Amino acid sequence: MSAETGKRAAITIDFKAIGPFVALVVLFILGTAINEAFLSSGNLSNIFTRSSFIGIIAVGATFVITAGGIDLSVGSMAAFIAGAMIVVMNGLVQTLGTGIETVLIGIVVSILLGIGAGAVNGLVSTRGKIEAFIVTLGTMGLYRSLVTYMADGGTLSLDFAIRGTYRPVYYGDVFGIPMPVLVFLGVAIAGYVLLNMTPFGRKCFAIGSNEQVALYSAINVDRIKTLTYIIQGLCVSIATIIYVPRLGSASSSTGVLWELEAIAAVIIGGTMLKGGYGRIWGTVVGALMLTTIGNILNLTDAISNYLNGAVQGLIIIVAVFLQRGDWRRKKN
Amino acid sequence: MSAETGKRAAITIDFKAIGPFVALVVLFILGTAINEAFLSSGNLSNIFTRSSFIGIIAVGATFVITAGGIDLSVGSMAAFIAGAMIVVMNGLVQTLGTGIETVLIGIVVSILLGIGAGAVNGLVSTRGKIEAFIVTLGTMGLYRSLVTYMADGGTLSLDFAIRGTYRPVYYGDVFGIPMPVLVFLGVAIAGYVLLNMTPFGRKCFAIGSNEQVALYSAINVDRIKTLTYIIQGLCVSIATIIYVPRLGSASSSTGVLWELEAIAAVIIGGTMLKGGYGRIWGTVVGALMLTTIGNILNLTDAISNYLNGAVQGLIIIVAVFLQRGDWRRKKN
Amino acid sequence: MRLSGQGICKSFGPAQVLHDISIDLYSGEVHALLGENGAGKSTLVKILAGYHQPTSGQLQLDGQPTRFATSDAGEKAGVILIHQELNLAEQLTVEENIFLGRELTRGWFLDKAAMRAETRTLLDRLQCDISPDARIRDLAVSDRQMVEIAKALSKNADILILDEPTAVLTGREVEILFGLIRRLRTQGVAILYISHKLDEIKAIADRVTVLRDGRHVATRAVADISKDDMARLMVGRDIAQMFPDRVADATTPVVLSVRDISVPGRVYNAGFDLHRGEVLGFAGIVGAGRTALMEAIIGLRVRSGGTIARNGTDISITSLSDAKKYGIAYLTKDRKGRGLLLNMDMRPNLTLLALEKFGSPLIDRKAEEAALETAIEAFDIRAANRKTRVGDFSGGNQQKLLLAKVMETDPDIVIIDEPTRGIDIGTKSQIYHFIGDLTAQGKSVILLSSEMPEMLGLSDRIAVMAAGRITGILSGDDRTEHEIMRYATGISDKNGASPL
Amino acid sequence: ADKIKIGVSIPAATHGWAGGLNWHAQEAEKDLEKAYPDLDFIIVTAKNPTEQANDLEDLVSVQNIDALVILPFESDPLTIPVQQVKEAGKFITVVDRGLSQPGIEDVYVAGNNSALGAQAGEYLKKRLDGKGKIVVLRGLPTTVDDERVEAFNASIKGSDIEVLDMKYANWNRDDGYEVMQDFLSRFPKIDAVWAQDDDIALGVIEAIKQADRTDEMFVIGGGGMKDIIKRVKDGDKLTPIDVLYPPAMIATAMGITALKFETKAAVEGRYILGATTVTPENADKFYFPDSPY
Ligand SMILES: Nc1ncnc2c1ncn2[C@@H]1O[C@H](COP(=O)(O)OP(=O)(O)OP(=O)(O)O)[C@@H](O)[C@H]1O
Ligand SMILES: Nc1ncnc2c1ncn2[C@@H]1O[C@H](COP(=O)(O)OP(=O)(O)OP(=O)(O)O)[C@@H](O)[C@H]1O
Ligand SMILES: [Mg+2]
Ligand SMILES: [Mg+2]
Repeated sequence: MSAETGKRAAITIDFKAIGPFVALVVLFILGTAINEAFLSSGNLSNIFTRSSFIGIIAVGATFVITAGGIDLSVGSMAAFIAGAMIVVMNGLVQTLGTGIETVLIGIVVSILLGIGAGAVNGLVSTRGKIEAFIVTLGTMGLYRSLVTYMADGGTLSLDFAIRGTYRPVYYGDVFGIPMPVLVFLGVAIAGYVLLNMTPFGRKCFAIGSNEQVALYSAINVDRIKTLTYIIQGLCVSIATIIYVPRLGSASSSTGVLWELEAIAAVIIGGTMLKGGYGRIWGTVVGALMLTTIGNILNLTDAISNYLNGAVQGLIIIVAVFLQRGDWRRKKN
Repeated sequence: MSAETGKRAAITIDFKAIGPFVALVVLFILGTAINEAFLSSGNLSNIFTRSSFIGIIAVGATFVITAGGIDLSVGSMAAFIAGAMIVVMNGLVQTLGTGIETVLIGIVVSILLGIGAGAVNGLVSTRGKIEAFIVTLGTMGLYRSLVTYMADGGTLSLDFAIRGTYRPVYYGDVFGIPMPVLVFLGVAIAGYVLLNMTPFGRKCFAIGSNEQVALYSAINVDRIKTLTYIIQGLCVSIATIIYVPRLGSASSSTGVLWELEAIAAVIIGGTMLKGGYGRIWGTVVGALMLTTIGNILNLTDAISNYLNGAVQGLIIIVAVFLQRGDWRRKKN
Repeated sequence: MRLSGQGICKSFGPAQVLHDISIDLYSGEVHALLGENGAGKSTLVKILAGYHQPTSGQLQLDGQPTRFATSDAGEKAGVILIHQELNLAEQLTVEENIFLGRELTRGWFLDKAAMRAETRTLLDRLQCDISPDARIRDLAVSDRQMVEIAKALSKNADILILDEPTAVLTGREVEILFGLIRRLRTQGVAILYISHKLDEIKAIADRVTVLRDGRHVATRAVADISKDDMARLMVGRDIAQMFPDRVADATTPVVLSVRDISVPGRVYNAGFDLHRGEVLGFAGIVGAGRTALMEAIIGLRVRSGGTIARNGTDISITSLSDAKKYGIAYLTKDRKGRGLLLNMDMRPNLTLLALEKFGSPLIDRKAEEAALETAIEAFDIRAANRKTRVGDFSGGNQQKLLLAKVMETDPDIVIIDEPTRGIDIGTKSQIYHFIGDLTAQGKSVILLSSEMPEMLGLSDRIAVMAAGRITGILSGDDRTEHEIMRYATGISDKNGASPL
Repeated sequence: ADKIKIGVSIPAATHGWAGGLNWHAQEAEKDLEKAYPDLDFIIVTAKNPTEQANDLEDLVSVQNIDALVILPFESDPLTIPVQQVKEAGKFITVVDRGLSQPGIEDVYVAGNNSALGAQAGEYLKKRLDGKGKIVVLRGLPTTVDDERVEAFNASIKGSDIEVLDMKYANWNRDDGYEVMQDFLSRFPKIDAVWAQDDDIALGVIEAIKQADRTDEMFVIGGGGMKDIIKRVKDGDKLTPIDVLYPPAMIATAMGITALKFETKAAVEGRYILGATTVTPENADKFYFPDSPY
């Protein structure tokens, strides 16, 4: 069996790398076939903009998963950070006014909270030697409770006075490219560089692939792992920064199940759930695929709404199957 | 550091084995301290009965996870099976009447569906060589859609005529032990025997520990893995059989997040998420712990309901930390 | 003739590693297979046992053409292979591994008592006292190898193939194994034996086949061929001198001074001095605590008490990166579990320990490639392809890559644990000379080895450990096998009371 | 003396309306406990019907309540569990969603989901003169959503109002926004949106604004969230009306239940809260700026 793999390594690897792109193209063709409006620039811009949230979070998740961890708390963390940002900015409107400073302080708060929340996940799991699954399941409940508590069970709304100032962060564009897409691109490129071109990224691969070897290679395993959770937290905070100006609110229903979507994007993109191998571009495509599937389902009424979930599930399975390229073997 | 493990193997392993029990006892003491009624036989019976659902499902999950897999679809699968059972039994009431036969046929349908759904998960992931995470994420959407579809977006309700016949399966007891608890105990014992005392169980361990070695030991890896998913399906169907008479209905919100609870019970119990090591008794205790935490939160209204999730999360982390026994090291 | 391969060829992708090889195994004969690292020995035996399919050529069993579609088919036909690479499930116990896939049952249930008893018997036959309930991951490598052998024994082989079984075994264990092989030979089992140790081949084999670069070079009766001839056939040239000429100079300054270090349960109050340009050997029976001591020194293991001084000043080392900072590097003896990332190719493995050298903030790929080029050259690493996973390398080439990895940090003090495990004789000599060159450059080497010749041939002084204590440090003419054994077994102890 | 314990079981604050419900329940607890010192309200929240059934058991077995106020997650699955509380001899007040079997509850404070759908439909018909193209955003696939949509469909039946498509937006703002974005890409002409819920409506409004099509259509939500009421009050053309479905009904129910123990009067029967249409004229009455909903 390994012989087989060895033998066709050259071809298979190439195909594996472009696999997700192929699957995405197939989805785009499907979308166009279902409704011409799919290819309208407005719709495409929607798809890319929407993918940004999950995409940015998933870039962070790629680090965590590559280094052999998992983070279930990202959705709650996003809700919590969004809530805290709103509270802080609403407070500042009174004193600082509705200028750019208020927004900037909000952003700084968001980043600090993201880093802090990530550090909590990382430190508790590494120092406490508790499975990341359990720790982040716990903090998932924790962060969500905190936002519910802050919002008194309801919704925290950004002061309308400040919305105008903050609005361009989501609704603005540069040369016609929406801001969120630009940020997503920036995060993806930064993530790519960090994961593939720096010692840090190399160490993530090493830890995910064999912790003992990493330890014997003078890698501070706990530190690197904690850093991956901090990067995850930072990514969540960036995603939140572009999320808040969109609807200007946060509640206990914000970000529900984002963790599942983020992890799914990562895995669809070809990163291994067991760690040791990660691929940022795959993750980006994975996030785009998930959004596109949702979009396509909204563009047709051929399918009973009740069956959306089924179609979504089947498309994900088939897309991943196609991109793995294993079906090509059968031919020989 | 590894020497530490080697050296103190005897003590550590013992502590690890009793760890979950210790954590459970601590929880019980906490419960009693908060409210004396905690120890009332009614309350204890409630806790045990409730743990049965998740517990039975988690026993199945122990097999899947031990063999290195994961099943995210169990919650939806439960909803789907419950829905199908209800539809079948309601139909039969017309022809067969409200006798025991109708219930029996419902149960048979449930078991067949459970086995079938498990087989789908297992076969698609092994034959299709697709990560179990993706496959079961897909079928999670699929099964949930199916129940929504069957219920036409609403709720499927068991015919009140048949409820009386079916009722004892949940509400009945033998020598004062509620039926669900008996069934749970039966499933746990069967699971324990299967996992620890048969060649099949040993193969699960081997596959989770090192698939290559298992393959070289003439183990049919795909078959064993598929079987673990089938066992998982069977467990879901058993849990559903005792669930249906309780609430007598199924809708698209039935069983939401049960997968997370089941996996959490398994991991809390000491089974390794990466596979290769599983412990049925740990899983049973894990399920009991999760239920007990929920129950304790209902014992007092000192804590804002909004913070339930936070308290729950913290207790889970602390309980797992305590039971791991790593804190004992610090002493030396 | 029991089993034979006729005209076997094998390619992995574009790389052909076996060219038209034929080999015959007879009942009651021990046939040795010899060749450099990467010559294709392991690949050939994997084909004979059904783990790989030949690209062309065929197998014959008792003269009948046959095909083993899987290793299972091979085993059913009585062909049992003990892998060079340990092939055990780490989280399972000894007993579970031995009976994996063919558990004894009573009815539907496992017959644990029977399996445990059987395991005990098997281990006893190997005079191995590990517990059937021990988990593999808690065992030392040599014990794991004994489990591997026990597992093969339990399968009642007609044709037994052993791929470098002695690379990780101690002298005593080798003796036990040889006794066993001789007994099996008289029982009519056909045995194929791979080793880089020519003494062993002389001692145990009847015939020897030599491979070079995937080609059959010769098959001879062992009685008719000298060790030198074997080495020559294998390497294709004369091996000039095994060990480098070195002049010990005991007056150089002390670069590392260790005092009073203990590791709870494994090492007690160990201390020694290491001089500049010196090779300090550490001898002892496996499990004596040499590895534990070194791991404690370099910060990989919690130690209690003691001091470490570098060039006369006390230093504190709490992690491997501290050790690295002080110019100390360590080469582990567990190359698969702790040395190399098996699922990756050579480049990331080579540079992992010295990553900061290859650029910051970004890794300089060109520099990495250049380093790889140099390392391949310097350590004679032979891989079919740059992109081959390290896990698919031949064992010896893995070892060379590991050595190259450690040397990337350019250390002043190198602690080398079993450096030539699985290395062919030609390369061994290269490594010895390499160590010689290091000391000539003023670097110091601590050599942990279970191979007596290399211990004696390389070390200036030899520290001997027994049961966690350094029982003596031998220098000059005291460095004899006999003396080492006296200290290693605890008969002599210069450093105080008997440890026992 | 021991206090009289009244258990209150409601869905957890997982979306806007339920958040309002929680807030009102807690406010009512404070007020009523102050007004009647011998009463102790115990509020428990559940994330799904199973959990709610568990809560009921706990209220009986460990809290030993005297009365239960419940807003069932769903009618069918909670019928038997509530019946058991009843059999344990407790006073039962059911809020909003009726149980599947009659005669279990002592008091029924009914919301009226059908009315919510019907009123929205009636308004649409009138406003659009009986013809036009609309889109509908539904909640989650549950009975509540079903009842609303069925009544809505019934009320526009026979008119020339064409429902272009209906999609689930899960009573969630983000989903409302995304689904509406896709409706907007798909349909060049939309006259009105029935969002059914104010959370969804807020997402829909942002999507319409982004597409710059605010003059083309209007949006009808439901529930009575303060943000929407404010817009109605301010005469926003996008949100001409809102249909009330006040989460404060839990407070009403708690109050009625308290009376059972505080007065000698017989407290029982059905209290039906209609779905009021909020217009710019009457919006003031329904605007609570301090409520989180
Ligand atoms: N699965 C594989 N894929 C690609 N190349 C392989 C694979 N297995 C072995 N090779 C290559 O085949 C060659 C022969 O390897 P083999 O393991 O047979 O050598 P060997 O003679 O056993 O060496 P050693 O003495 O070091 O164990 C090596 O170059 C190795 O890299
Ligand atoms: N029982 C054990 N439990 C855990 N780890 C072990 C055990 N035995 C060995 N090891 C690990 O394997 C490595 C080498 O073990 P080994 O027993 O060979 O070392 P040692 O006791 O120092 O003996 P030696 O003198 O042969 O080096 C060590 O790093 C140690 O951590
Ligand atoms: Mg080899
Ligand atoms: Mg109270």
